[in-house]
Amino acid sequence: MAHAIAFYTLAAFILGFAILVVTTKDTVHSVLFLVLDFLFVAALYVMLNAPFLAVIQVLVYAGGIVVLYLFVVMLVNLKRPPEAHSDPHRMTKFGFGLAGAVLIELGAIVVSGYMKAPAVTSPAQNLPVSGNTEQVGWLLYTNYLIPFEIASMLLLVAMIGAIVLAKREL
Amino acid sequence: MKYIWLIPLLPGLGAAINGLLGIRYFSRKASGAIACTMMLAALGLSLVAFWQMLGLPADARGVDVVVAQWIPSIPLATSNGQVGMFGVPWGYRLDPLSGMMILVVTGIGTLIHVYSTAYMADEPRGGVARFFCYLNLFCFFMLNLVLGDNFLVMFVGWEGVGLCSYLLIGYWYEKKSASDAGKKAFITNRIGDWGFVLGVFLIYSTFGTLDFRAVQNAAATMPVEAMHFGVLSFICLFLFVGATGKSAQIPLFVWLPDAMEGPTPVSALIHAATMVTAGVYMLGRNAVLFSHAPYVMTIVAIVGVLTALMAATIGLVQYDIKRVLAYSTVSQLGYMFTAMGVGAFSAGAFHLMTHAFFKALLFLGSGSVIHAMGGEQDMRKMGGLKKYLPVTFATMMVGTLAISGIIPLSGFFSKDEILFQAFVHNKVVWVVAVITAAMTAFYMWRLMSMTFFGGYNGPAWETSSHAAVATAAAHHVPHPADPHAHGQAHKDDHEVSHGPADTHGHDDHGGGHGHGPWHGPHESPTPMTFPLMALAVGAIVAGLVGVPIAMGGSNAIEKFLEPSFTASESAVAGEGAAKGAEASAEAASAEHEAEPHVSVNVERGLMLFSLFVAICGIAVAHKFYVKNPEISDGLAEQWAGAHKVLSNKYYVDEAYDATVISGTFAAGKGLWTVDRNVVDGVVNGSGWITIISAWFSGLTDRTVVDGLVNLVGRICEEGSFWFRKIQTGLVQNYALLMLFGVFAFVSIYLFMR
Amino acid sequence: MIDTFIIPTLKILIVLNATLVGVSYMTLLERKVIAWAQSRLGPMRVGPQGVLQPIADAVKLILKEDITPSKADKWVFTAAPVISMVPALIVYAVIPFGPVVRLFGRDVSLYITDVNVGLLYIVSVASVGVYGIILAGYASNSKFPLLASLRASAQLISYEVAVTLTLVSVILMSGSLSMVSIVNAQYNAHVWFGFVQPVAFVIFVIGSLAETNRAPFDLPEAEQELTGGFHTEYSGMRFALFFLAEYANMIVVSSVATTLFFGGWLRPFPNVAALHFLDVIPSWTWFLIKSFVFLYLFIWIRATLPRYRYDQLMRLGWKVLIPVAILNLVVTGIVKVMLL
Amino acid sequence: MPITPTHYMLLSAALFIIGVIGVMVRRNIIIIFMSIELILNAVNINLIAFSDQLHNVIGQVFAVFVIAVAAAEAAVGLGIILAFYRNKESVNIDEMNLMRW
Repeated sequence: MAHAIAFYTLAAFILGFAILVVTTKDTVHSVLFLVLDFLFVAALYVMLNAPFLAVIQVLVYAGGIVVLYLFVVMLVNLKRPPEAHSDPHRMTKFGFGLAGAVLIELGAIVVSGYMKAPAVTSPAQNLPVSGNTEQVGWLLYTNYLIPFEIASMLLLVAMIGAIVLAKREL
Repeated sequence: MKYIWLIPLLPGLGAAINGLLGIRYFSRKASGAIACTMMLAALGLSLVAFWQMLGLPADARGVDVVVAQWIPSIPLATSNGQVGMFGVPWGYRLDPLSGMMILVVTGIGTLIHVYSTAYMADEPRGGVARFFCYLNLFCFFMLNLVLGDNFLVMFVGWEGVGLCSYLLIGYWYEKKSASDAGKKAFITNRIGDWGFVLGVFLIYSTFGTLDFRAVQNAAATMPVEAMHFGVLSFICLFLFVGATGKSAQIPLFVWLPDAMEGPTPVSALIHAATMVTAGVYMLGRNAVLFSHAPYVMTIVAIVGVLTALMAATIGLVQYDIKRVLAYSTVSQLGYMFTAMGVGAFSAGAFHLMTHAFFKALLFLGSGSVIHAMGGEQDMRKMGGLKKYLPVTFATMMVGTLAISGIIPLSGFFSKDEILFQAFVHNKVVWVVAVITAAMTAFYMWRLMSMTFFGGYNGPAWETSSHAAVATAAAHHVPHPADPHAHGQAHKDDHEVSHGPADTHGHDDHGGGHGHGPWHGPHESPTPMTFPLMALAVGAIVAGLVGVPIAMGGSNAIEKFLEPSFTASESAVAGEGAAKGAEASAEAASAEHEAEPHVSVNVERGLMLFSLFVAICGIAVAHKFYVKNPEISDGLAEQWAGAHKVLSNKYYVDEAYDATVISGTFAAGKGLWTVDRNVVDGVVNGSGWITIISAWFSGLTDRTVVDGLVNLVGRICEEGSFWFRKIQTGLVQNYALLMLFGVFAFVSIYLFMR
Repeated sequence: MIDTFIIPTLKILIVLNATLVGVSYMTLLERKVIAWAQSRLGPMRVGPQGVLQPIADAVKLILKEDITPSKADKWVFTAAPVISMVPALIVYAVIPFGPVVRLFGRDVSLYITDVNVGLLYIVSVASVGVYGIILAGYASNSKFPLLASLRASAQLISYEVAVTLTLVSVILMSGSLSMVSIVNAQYNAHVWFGFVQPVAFVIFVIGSLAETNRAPFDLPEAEQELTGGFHTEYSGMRFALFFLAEYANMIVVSSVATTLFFGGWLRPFPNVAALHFLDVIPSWTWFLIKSFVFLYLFIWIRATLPRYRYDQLMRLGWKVLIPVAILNLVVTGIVKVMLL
Repeated sequence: MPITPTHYMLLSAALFIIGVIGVMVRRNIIIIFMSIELILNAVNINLIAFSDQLHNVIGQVFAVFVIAVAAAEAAVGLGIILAFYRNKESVNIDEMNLMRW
């Protein structure tokens, strides 16, 4: 029961802040709403027994990426409102409609899946370590070592690319 | 004897050295020394070879030495169907005839080289080297010519000597008359060579080989074309055309007098002693062929004797000392051809040898005289030179007597032999020959008397430095004696030179001081007089090898030269055909069969008669030109027409200009017109056709091909005009398409499950 | 019910009040110490030796007018102090002041909670604390606060990396992320990590100085250049919040340092039986004493060192601390794998 | 009533669609990027929900990868935004049409 209450509360906050992020006019406000949204998502992770992911969510997203957004928003001091010019060719309504259609489809799928029997809870795979963080780390450094290295390489490349792009004169 | 190939090679080596290095680096003496050394070595080698050959039995005196395979065997069809292998070895052949020839060439060549060292002493350094290079080169080719054992090697020498004569005649190439004379000689020779080459082709297509021996043996087996004019006759005719070209017979003799533009040693060596006799040598070399073609023999005899007569008549009235000798050369060559024509091959060769001696002697003497006179060639400017240059006088006297046929000098025997043979065969020819002999004696004595006897009436000389101008002035003063002759003098001068004053410039006969003032007639230096004396000795004794039986001598030269004029018995025996054997025998010893018909007395009588005729000529000339010269002038006025015709050489040159040369020009013009109208017309027509067809193909290109291409392009353009509406350039529209893709897949999943 | 609801609530109340009181008296301590360092007396008027000075300050700050600039972004301008205060306070949830003790006949843990990612929790919450400064500078809609906030955020992010790396080396030593288990690990290791990780300790101290915008890294509030830094436009209670947040952060940092490097609530040489008489002093007292040492160290440093230039700050952070921290991490890992 | 993965899936779908609509509608590139972050978070929610449902940590591992990719994307994208802003004094995506026909 408490679980349900917590879920619905968090879901409401998440969706609400997401809608605010999308709809707010002021960029800084939407950035703030994004941070809040991430925080609630982190709370959801905690509820899903993934404290490590929750902390990483806060640490990386809220503490790193969004700060980056905030930087950019501050560096980009616009003379005129950012969305002044609107191209006549954009198909906004079609986009809305299509998004709604996809939502309905996904809902149909999910609900039909919900009509079926709930997914079986398979027993936990036996990892030599216990505890969420240890398990994630174990998998990262054993089975998924190569993807991990690739991800690190991707981050390195992204860092260099960001420097090259943002620096005025190299 | 295996090393006879060295004999031609040595002069060639000298020529190479002088030509490649000498012109740039050598001094006059060095180049002259090299050339003379080479010639001397060649002379020694040929003497050795000749001696060794004498050691052989008479019928084995034919040695073939193949240096290398020149043209490898090429299958080449012949007239009688079967295919012969056309292979030509670079081979040399030493037999009595070529032996004699190499002796003549090397001997006289050596002497003339020595002579030239002094004669050309005042040429510019490079010029001297060039001169000796040409001279050595000439000897190289001449020896190739006489030693070659097949027609092709002989032809190489043939052309080479032509080239060298061209180069040497045009030695003073700054001088237009010299270069023109060179060109004239060259072109005239080409006409003859054309005949010679045709003859060679015909020989190959007839016999399938070019080797002398093989051709002779093959020809010996063929019937004598006494009744009809067969292939052998054609061969001989073509060869004879070549001979006329090279040996200056009618109708191709015109180049020889002009060839006197060259330096006097050249005239002596090439245009008197050796090259011009190549034709005679060639006839003798192909004696078997000719003896099978009686008609051509007759033609040869007639042409020869006519040439002799005509040249002699022209020689009567010439005033240029070298031209007189040139015409005498032509007439002597005519004698030789007469001998060949009447079948007296050995006599012709004999006369060739003797003539080589005394004519070279005469030319060198004349050169000495010209040298002494400081370039003067007009005999009327000379006279009384006997006391100035005794050696030249003595030697030239020997030569004159020899050529006039005074016993016991060499000319007597050879010429008398020819006359005898002519008498035996053809009385008309004999008569003309005798007249010619008289004329020969006359004009030779006239030359001698005008040059050496009488009083000196040349230009005055002083020791002052501006004498040249004075001499020039004196030269143009009209001669008091004969105003009429003066005009001809002028004409002659025009043809050759304008006397010492301006001959100094180009034709440098100034002797040891050509560039300084002229100090009057004087004896030539030793290098010039020594060859004179040597040749004089030769001219005296050369006849003794041919003392006829009628005079108790044994006609050694005939027996010696016999094998060269007959097919080898071995080949004939191998042939085995009786008719062939009989024919070859007849051909081989035509005069031997003829001999019994005339008795020894007749022969002796003929000898006396010819001797008498010669003496008559000499006497008349002496009377005219020494005792009282005005008689000659009187005669000249009396027979002005004839005199004019003679001194203009029968207008042969003018006739050639009018006919041959202008004809050639006209033909060229006609051909040019044809070329411009017809050939260019065809070319232009094809060009127009191409243009028109190209226009049409261009039309199809524009309409059809470009049409298709444009159609494709248009389709793409229209299609893109509609499709690019999707490309709004708005990122979000593309994202929208992505979302549409998601929608599509999800719906597919929905409906597929 | 009691264990799950009342006792935690009591803990939270105690910790919050203690923190606020400690923070207010930190100000007095700082002023006194600096005054002594400069041979002054410091505040002497309010109460004996001016011990009541913090209360007077609090009353003054509360009673002052709370000004909001007209061009400011109202909501953000109001939210910024809160955003900067909250993380400083919620960090105390995982700070162990002492082990589990028997109190009133029941076992009471002297810490609010013990999550197994406690250290990461602290780091992430501290990283969220950046927003307060940034938003304050942005919302004030004024030049100096904007510059100061940009500086501050850059500075914090830069030094956060170095500090986190040092923490990772400590985690390697302890093998756990839980604060309590870290302390126990120090107990089991018979030595405080501050002595086996001196490099990490020094880097952590420097980095925490920078993260709390303390001298010599107090560029975000460099009075001489920025007239007060990101809270130039603030006054009254909001300024008080910023003020408290800074000192609260100081206390947090010292507490973390104590826990990680100085054995938390452990008495000196906890494994030496000869020193059992020290146990008469309760564990939380040891903790407070160690933290006080750190706080005094901070004040001391502020009174001693001049301020860094901005480029020097960045060079130190990126070109010295981070490489050294990484090197330290690598060496630690190698040593742990090879020797232990 | 129990909270099944279906609820989480519905939540993530809704979050996803919200992000999609943000990407579709907004013209401010920064907000578009933030919407993309929302979409990624929806994905993460799914991953972690199933990892909890199946007691399997692999989902969290992939969530970690997703976060890493998100960080990289944010870095590069914001660099692009800065470069674009430096050239055109704007962050309006409708003015990013130099490559259109």
